[in-house]
Amino acid sequence: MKVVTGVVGNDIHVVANRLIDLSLQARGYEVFNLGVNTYLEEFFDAVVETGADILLISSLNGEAEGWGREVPRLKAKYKKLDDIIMMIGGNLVVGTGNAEDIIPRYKGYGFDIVCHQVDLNTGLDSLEEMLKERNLK
Amino acid sequence: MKVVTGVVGNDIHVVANRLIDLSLQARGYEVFNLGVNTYLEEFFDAVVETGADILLISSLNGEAEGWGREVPRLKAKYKKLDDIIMMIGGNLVVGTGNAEDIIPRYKGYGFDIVCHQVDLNTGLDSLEEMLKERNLK
Amino acid sequence: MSLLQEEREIIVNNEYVDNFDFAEVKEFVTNASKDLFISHHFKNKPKNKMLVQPRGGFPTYEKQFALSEYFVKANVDVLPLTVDSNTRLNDYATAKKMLRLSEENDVDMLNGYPLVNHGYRTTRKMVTHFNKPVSLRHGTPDARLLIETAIASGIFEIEGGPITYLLPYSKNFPLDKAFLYWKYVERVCANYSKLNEPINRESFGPLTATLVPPSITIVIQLLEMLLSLEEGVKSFSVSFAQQGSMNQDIVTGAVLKKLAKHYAAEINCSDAAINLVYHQWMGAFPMNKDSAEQLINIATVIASMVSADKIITKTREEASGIPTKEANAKTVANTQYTLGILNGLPNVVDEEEEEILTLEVHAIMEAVFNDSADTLWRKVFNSIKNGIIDVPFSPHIINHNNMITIRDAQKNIRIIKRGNVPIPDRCYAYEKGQCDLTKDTTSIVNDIIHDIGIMQ
Amino acid sequence: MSLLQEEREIIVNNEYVDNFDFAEVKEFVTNASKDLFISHHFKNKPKNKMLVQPRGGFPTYEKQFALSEYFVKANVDVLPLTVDSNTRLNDYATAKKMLRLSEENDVDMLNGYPLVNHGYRTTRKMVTHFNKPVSLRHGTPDARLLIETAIASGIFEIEGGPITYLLPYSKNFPLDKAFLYWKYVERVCANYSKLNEPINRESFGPLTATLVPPSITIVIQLLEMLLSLEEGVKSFSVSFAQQGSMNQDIVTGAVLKKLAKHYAAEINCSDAAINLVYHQWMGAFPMNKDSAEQLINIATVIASMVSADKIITKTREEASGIPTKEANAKTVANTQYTLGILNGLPNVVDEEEEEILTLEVHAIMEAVFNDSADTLWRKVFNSIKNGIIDVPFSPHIINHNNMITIRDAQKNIRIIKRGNVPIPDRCYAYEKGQCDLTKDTTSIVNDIIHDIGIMQ
Ligand code: B12
Ligand code: B12
Repeated sequence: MKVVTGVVGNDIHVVANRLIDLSLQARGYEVFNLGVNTYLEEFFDAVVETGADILLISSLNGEAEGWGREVPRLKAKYKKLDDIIMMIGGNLVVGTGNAEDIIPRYKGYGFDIVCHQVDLNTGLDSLEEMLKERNLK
Repeated sequence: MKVVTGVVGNDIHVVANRLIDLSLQARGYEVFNLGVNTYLEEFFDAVVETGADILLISSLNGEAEGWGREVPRLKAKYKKLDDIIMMIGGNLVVGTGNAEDIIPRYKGYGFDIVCHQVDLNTGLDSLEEMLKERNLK
Repeated sequence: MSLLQEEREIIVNNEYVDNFDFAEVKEFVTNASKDLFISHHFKNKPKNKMLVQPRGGFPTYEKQFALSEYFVKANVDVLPLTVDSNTRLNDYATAKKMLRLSEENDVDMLNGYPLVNHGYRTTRKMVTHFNKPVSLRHGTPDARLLIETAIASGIFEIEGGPITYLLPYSKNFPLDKAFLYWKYVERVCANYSKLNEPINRESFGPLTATLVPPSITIVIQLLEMLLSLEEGVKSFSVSFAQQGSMNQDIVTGAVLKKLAKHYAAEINCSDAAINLVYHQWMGAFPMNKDSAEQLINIATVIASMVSADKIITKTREEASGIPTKEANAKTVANTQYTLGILNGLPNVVDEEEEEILTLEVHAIMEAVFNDSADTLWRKVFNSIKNGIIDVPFSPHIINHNNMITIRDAQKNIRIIKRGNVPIPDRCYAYEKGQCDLTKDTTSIVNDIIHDIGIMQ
Repeated sequence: MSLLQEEREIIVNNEYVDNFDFAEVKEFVTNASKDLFISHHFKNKPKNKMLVQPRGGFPTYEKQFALSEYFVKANVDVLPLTVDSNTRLNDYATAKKMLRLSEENDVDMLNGYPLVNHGYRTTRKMVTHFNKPVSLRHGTPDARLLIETAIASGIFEIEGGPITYLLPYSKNFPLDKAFLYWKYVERVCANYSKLNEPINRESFGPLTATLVPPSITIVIQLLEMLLSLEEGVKSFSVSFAQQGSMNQDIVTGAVLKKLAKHYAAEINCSDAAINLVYHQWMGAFPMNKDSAEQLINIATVIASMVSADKIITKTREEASGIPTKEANAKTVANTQYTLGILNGLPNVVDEEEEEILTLEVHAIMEAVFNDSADTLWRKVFNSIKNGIIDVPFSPHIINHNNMITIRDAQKNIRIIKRGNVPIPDRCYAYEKGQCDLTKDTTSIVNDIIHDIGIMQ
């Protein structure tokens, strides 16, 4: 199963990104890691190019909200992105927010799995569950 | 002007007591310091014996409440204690209390000035004020 | 019937006391869980793991139980049981009355747990329930009944001693009696120590927590240790509290550890385990609770630099009153976290300061040993009486109060008037040399007041 | 028209920028209050007083003003102005949009203060109002416009440098350009320094805050210092962040201070003032806010052991997000209190570790100087390109990422794979000798993950 991953926007926090790469590989995924400082278009382009099943976006520095709002408009421009599983995680607001407000908002932007300040492994476990539910694994 | 002072009950916190002794003397009082671990009867006996004008009791370790309740009953047994100025200070409850509750309670026990966690000098300033009000100084 | 047995019967024959079943108590101690013995933990803990012990005592059983529960959740190593100030002065009648008031009105009328009034049968339920070592903190000159009750309850660490629980804690309790009463305590501890793991005795190094110089602290620690080992105690903790200068604390810890070993060997007691305990700042605390937390945290750092085996904690509420269980548990969790992240501590040695302090201690110890009395306790008694040992700010009438100390620029406590304490001339000159003594008396008195409040 | 002037005109000719009145700016700097210059405070502060500076930036003027007000109440020494991540990457369009959203909706859509969009006329009002030195924190490879705006605003300390604000802060910004852009910054700072007190430049020692070994940190500090002094800067701060081992921090501070003096003298710049700055832990923080406070406090203790001239603080909310002004001001008050009660700090020297570290730094510096290029910046550029300088966890594509570090038992950061970095064999053997390298690769990877999270 193919995953495109990276850190969105002008965000250069790379440590989690390196660990995500390692963890996804350890779980048997084929990983296309765009690294930090990746714009939304680059993510969608990479998904189309690689034919990935999953798009896993990180955001740590608080930019997520600004980019999240762009997702619906931009995603609509791409054909064939409807079946992709979209996941976002890290620190999804500026300042302190709580998951109850954040999760529905990001689901509204088109994300299937939203992990605000959730540990990586817990997040990847819920990805596996969703894959099972959808009979993809 | 004569002051009897000391620390009430089974309380052995002596540091403030030493400083009170020094401060009262510096302010020109004649001081009879009974020290720590002094029972109520000893205080009243000393006031009678020395003909003191002021009784200044300290309590630090939280015993004050228990002893305070005994004051009205005991004081009644002594004649000629009606004109004395009674003052209590230090840490007047077990745990954390607030002055609004504490002051009226101790006034009810017969104290004229009640200083819960009030700095020594501030406390002694209010003593001087009361002395002036009562034209004793 | 042995002397000890006779004394015991008089002690327990007290209207406020449980009927003691000593056979059952012996049985209980013999079979008690090793986990209840702090001596067992000292022996088996990883080398650098410092045991964390808070302070705390509430009047009612329910509140004390709840406090312990909080501590356990916060990952405590040693549970405290702090006794109220009436019990400390054997005033069980007042303690009983205040306990009743506390139970009836849901307001605390006692500043600790009245152990004698609760009795050992009740208290043991709590101790065995948590199965953690419990340390008894009191401050009682005549602790004979208290200690019988404590050990019968499963409390296998006893703090105090005839000097450290008298000079800071009493105005006029007779000192000679205190020595005899504590001799009883040592023997009881030594006897019970034969049944299972040793009962640990701990001296109370903080004393008045007010400008006590390290030489006096160490001498008293050593003497109480000797008095205890003499009676057969096999596990003993010397202790001291944060003094205000990191370097002075490190020096004090090093000298105390070194000399404890030395003097234990002198009386052929090298087989006893000697532990080092550090108390977070015991003097006047800042009212600001955030500041209090900084102070507490720094104390933990210093304890690590000192390589203490156990640390005894304070709370952010110290200045305001008996702390809530929440505040108390919070300190435990914070201290454990801090110990976990403190790494790469340098090994600090200050040879000059160590030498001066060692000379001072040896000189005072020698003066004590040179007293003409026949037994050690009488020598110590005489030495206090004639001011060879003098504890600043002791409320006790026997104490000379002739030694005067102030802080130097580094906040080290320095002796500027030695009184009758035989501080060697060279050391005395060194101590005074660190301070500005050109000031007049009034400003020196103001400095002392300021020095008491340095952490505020 | 000089080259600098020409470049300047291109830079300020930008649709998002205030119209610059350079004559007025010159006038302003010339007559500015000495209090605004941190260089003035470094010169005149009492010897052991460490300046306390928090971090903090909010999108709107009002919130930034309120934050500064809180800091001043908490007794701050140096105010921060942290710039948002869009401005850092010169994306003023996005910054403008998000600033508008933040102003309209009362929710922060930026992680810092968009200085260029606010402009110098507005910002100067705030800076002169508080009359405290302000430090600009950004992370911008091309900071030319930003620095012009900052100095015109009265911000007389500029953090960063071509290496420290590039390798941790950018993926693919061209490194050679960064050197040239920063050369511009240095010159502007040097020029303005002639008018009044010097503008202070500060390098950003923490880098990626993730397992960077001290040798790499120090080399980069020294090189940025040299690049800055070369251009005429007269006040410079080298810096580093808490590394996880107290001893390693003390050694790092000592070697950094010693070698900064040494290399400044080598280029005849001994007249420049060199200061040492310590950052409280910059790596992954614990989520538990009480734990975070312990970590912060310990950092302050270590900063004192290191004798830093300034400390830059974190908050209890670090792991959760941009801190509130309350939390941020609380750290300042706590840090000031802690500095006040920290006394009698021992003077620690670890000769062996200092020697190893000094050898490593000299070896890397020599390799840089031996590069055949003609100017220092080109030598440094080549050295990064060929991996003589290699920063663990840099996101930048030019960085080799071949050096691997882990922590030893004392939590010192040790180099176990040197890549192209010319760590001398003897030092390399020493570093590896501290670690357990018998483990398999998977457990070493797990160790590294654990080592990143040691404070959690
Ligand atoms: C180290 C660090 C830096 C380093 C980064 C070096 C580098 N290139 O990587 C430096 C010092 C350079 C830096 C710079 C900045 N930083 Co920074 N940084 C941190 C810090 C301290 C640790 C981050 C880290 O490495 N953690 C370790 C890794 C392993 O954990 P993690 O990143 O949290 O990721 C975990 C989870 O989130 C999860 N995860 C991540 N992605 C995903 C995705 C999915 C799907 C799932 C399931 C899970 C998941 O997996 C990880 C393991 O569990 C954090 C605070 C903290 N967390 O303690 C601030 C922090 C992230 N930084 C922050 C900011 C704002 C910045 C700056 C803008 C400066 C500023 N204004 O303060 C600049 C960024 C510039 C830019 N262009 O982005 C803020 C973000 C604020 C917010 N969201 O409200 C934080 C929270 C600090 C703060 N409280 O202000 N930073
Ligand atoms: C040092 C100390 C000790 C030393 C005392 C040595 C000695 N012999 O003096 C030792 C370690 C022996 C000790 C023992 C105990 N202590 Co104690 N001790 C303290 C401590 C840390 C400092 C006290 C001090 O010296 N302060 C310096 C002096 C100068 O300040 P002060 O006493 O606060 O007095 C100031 C004011 O109150 C005022 N003041 C005092 N009296 C008066 C009177 C008037 C009229 C006025 C105007 C002002 C005034 O003047 C002073 C200067 O401003 C305090 C906590 C704190 N405050 O930080 C606890 C504290 C007072 N102790 C306390 C307790 C309970 C005990 C113990 C019972 C043990 C226990 N259960 O924890 C035993 C007491 C045994 C007994 N029989 O009393 C509690 C009291 C709790 C409460 N009220 O709720 C405190 C608050 C600690 C706590 N948070 O639990 N203690």
